[in-house]
Amino acid sequence: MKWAQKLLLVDRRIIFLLVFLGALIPILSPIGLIVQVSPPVRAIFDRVERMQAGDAILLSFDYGPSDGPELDPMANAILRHCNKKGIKVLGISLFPLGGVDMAFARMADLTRDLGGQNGIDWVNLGYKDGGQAAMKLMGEDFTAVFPTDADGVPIEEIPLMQGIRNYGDLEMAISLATSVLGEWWINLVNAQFGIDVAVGSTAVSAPKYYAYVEAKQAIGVMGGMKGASEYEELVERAYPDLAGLSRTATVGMDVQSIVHLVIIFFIIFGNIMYVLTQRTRREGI
Amino acid sequence: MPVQLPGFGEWVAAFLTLAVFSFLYRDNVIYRVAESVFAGISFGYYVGLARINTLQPNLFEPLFGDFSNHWILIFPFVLGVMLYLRYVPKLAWISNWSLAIYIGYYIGVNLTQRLHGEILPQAKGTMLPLAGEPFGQILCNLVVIVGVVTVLVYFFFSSPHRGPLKVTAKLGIYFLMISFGASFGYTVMGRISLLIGRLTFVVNDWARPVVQSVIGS
Amino acid sequence: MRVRGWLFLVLLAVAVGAAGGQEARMGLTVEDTPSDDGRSLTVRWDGEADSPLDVRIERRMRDAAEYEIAGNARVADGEFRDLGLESDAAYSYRLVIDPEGAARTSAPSPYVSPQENFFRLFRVNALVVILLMGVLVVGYIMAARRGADLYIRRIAGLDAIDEAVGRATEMGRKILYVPGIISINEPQTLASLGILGYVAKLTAKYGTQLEVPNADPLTMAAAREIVKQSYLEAGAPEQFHENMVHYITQDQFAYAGAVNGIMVRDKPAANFLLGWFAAESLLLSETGQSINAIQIAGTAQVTQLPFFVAACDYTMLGEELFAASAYLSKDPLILGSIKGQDMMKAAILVMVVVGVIMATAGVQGFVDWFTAL
Amino acid sequence: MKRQVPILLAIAASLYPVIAFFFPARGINTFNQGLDEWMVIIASFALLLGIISMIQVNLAKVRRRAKGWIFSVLTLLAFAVMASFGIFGGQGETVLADGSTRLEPFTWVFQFMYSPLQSTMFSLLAFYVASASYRAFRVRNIEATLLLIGAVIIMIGRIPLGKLVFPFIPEVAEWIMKYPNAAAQRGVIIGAALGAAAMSIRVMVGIERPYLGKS
Repeated sequence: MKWAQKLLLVDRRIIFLLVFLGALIPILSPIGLIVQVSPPVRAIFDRVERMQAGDAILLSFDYGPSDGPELDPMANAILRHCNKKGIKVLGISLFPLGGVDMAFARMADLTRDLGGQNGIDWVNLGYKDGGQAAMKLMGEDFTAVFPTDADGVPIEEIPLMQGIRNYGDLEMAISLATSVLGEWWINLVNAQFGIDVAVGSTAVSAPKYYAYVEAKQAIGVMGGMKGASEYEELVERAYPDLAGLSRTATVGMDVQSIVHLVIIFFIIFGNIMYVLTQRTRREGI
Repeated sequence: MPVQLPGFGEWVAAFLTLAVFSFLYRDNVIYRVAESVFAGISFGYYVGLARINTLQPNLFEPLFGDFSNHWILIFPFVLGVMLYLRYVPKLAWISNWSLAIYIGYYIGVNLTQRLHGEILPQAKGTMLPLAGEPFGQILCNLVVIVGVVTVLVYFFFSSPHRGPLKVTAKLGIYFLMISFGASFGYTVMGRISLLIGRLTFVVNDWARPVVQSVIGS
Repeated sequence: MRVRGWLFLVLLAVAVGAAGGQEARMGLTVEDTPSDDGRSLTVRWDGEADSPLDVRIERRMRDAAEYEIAGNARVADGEFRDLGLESDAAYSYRLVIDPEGAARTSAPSPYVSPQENFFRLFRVNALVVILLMGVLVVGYIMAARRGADLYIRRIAGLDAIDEAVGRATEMGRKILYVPGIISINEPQTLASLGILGYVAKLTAKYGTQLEVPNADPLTMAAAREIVKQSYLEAGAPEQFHENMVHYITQDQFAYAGAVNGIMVRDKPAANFLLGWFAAESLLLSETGQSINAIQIAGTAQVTQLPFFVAACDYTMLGEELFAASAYLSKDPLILGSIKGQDMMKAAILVMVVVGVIMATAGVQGFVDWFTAL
Repeated sequence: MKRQVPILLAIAASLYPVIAFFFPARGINTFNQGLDEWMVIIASFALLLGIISMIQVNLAKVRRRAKGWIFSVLTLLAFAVMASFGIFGGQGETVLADGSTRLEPFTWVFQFMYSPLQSTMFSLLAFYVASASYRAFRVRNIEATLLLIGAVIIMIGRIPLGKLVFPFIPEVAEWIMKYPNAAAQRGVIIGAALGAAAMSIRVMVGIERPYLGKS
């Protein structure tokens, strides 16, 4: 079966083309499929839901623009959720490549959509080098790491920061993380300071975080755009008045469904061709 | 509604996006332009980032603004500058001093972080009971215990994989393969999300307005 | 005046006590937090487990005029740790239950000063593990120094290195070696540099071209030194140029873009992708696949392993990277440390098995010891 | 002096955080906190250490008129422009006299050049993931078959369509993630942590000296 062998060596560019079309078509005209919520995402939602107005959390923007499509929707969903509950959000970033800009953009969205105020409902403390050193230091004193917020306003003059000195004054820390930073929040900050940690990770890292969640080192994990769409779903179920706002992650799930099908088709196709060629080879011998 | 053409920024962004995508077809000059510009801008960004976010507020402002209270910051300043002496062949050995402190510190932090923050809790997470719970849960616990133990046995280098060790290590490899497959499948999704992000930009922020203004709707 | 003031206070206390009944103190106690640096106190109260109410904890330093907010908790928590205090000062606390609603305030606690402690008792588990690991690793290093014969099994994929270099030599094409994308304080980078030394010796021996693009300046400096040394030892110093080992940029994607460019333009016969990788793992290995290069990969980044496994011919999984480097280095001291690490792994396996038995027998104490915080 | 001092410094610097980890005494802790603050600053300098290498490498190419040297000119130019925006300008938006806002040049380049380049390079992975899975997931042997099964179940389980076709599949996918996957990941995490810890100890006792330019 020569033809099977030939088909097996399909030019990668044909696969590229089909993936491209599979992604493009749902963007041009969305389908609208339903989302199923998984336990590790619900755990994070429930933890936030249990907090009270006036509590504060730390939201670390540990990602750059390239991971935006996966992690931006999580930031939006969490910020809206906190805003609805009156929870204060301290935004920081420990990821050099654009983390601070991601934080600015998401908080600007919050102000535009729900009227959250800088310095009262949220604050963006900005980016800092040093990774673990900065994380350890925040366990003692935020002002030592961030003498000012990202706009240069001294911490003492920010209303939100009154009464917040270190991790002990926060309810939890959520890291929206690419790379190794999310792990450090778990194995350094949670391990040494005991604050609850949850991670919104890119899909590629999520399988690893399951090991941490199962060992109870983290409350939960949101994996990629799917995780984000689940959180969007939960927030909207609990607060129907948010329904008008954009749900980027949920829209993205359409595209993923189609492209997944394209890839699964190729895997099945490849295996059929492979089995056919193997059989001819065996018969040939 | 009057159609607004995309701004200059959107044109630049769309051009660069398509330039990188063109690599999928094959290498070409436009891709090389994008590649070279990318290398330059990325480093320039680091420079600005370090200056604006760390060096300015954590070093220069306290040190030069309020010297008497922050004179101690001279030390990290000097240590930081010393790193660059490695480019002066005669003085390169001095740069090793600050490098030694820098690397040493992170090595020390890593040691406690790995042993205390990873090995202890992960080992604990595997100590699951095999009795006193519903049968289904016990089976799940058993899967976790067997998985962790066999994978660790696979990573045992002190004796050759023979006999029972070989069987155990083989089982470890099977666990790894299921996990790798699962991770791969999980990741496909994430990678598509990235593509969605780019295509949404090209379609909605650039192509759609351009097409609409050409058609004149 | 003084006496009358006292009388008044006593009367007031009696009155408040009578009015508030048992609620007045709410079981409020304040103690020094054990095992700390003397800057925190632990506040406890009767935590009714099913109480939905909030509690605001307020503190007053001795001689201070007013109470300030120390923090918020839930009544059900029963405990609050107040951090960041001054260790010489004395503090008194009071509780405000349901601060947004009825706002019942407790009687203040006596004054307590935080004490500085010598050792963090709750980290004794980490101390045991670090000491055990240290003893094992240093012990085996010393054994190696005395000349003990330490066996390490051969890692699959090592034979492939010689094969890959051989193929490149036959084809007259170059070898591309990527030592990961981060600096030399990462163990995986060091492991990769060890293997680079071996590869460079082979290329020097056969006169094959070698290119090592770098994303980190310190890694580049170390890599250059190692390649130079290898060429010297192989007796071919004239073949070494500084440009074999060069720098591109720190940014992972800009770096991946440039290395992909090198791959499609120069078509190396073999790619080595060893060290710490993030998302560029598949960008590099798929491009390498498309030019039909032999690819040997290895990383301990578990998230990137699936891609290397899918797109490369040989992959060193996790710890195998470290072991392979030690194996090739033939440095007895490093081999010794790998051996010590292996023994630690055996110790952990034993602990896990004992832990499972204990957990099954219902002895939770042993298991809990591992993360006493 | 050239060898001993750095070795001693590295040993001291690596022991200090470990000591502070166990002993809470204020003297130790305060200095440790100081050390953390220093490291934030030194890390910033280290981040930029590559600049000189990058300029050297590209200048050398231009000087030699090596193949493709014009692209090196482009790289240097892009670097110079972006770096000067970063050194002399600010970040975010500035408010103009008439109340409207304008992006700082640094942020403009970030938003319209750097960010699309980075994201697009990253998004190439969507294509590569497809072609790699087409090639790798074959029923060649038990290992490859397990890889295939894991991948396909998770891929179907993670999309909304999957539940419509096989109602139980999201639960199966979640089970795989929670048990066999977490177990294998844990094995690798423990192994890698041991590797890193052993390496730390080698540096602490001074057999491994990455700071001396060789491993």
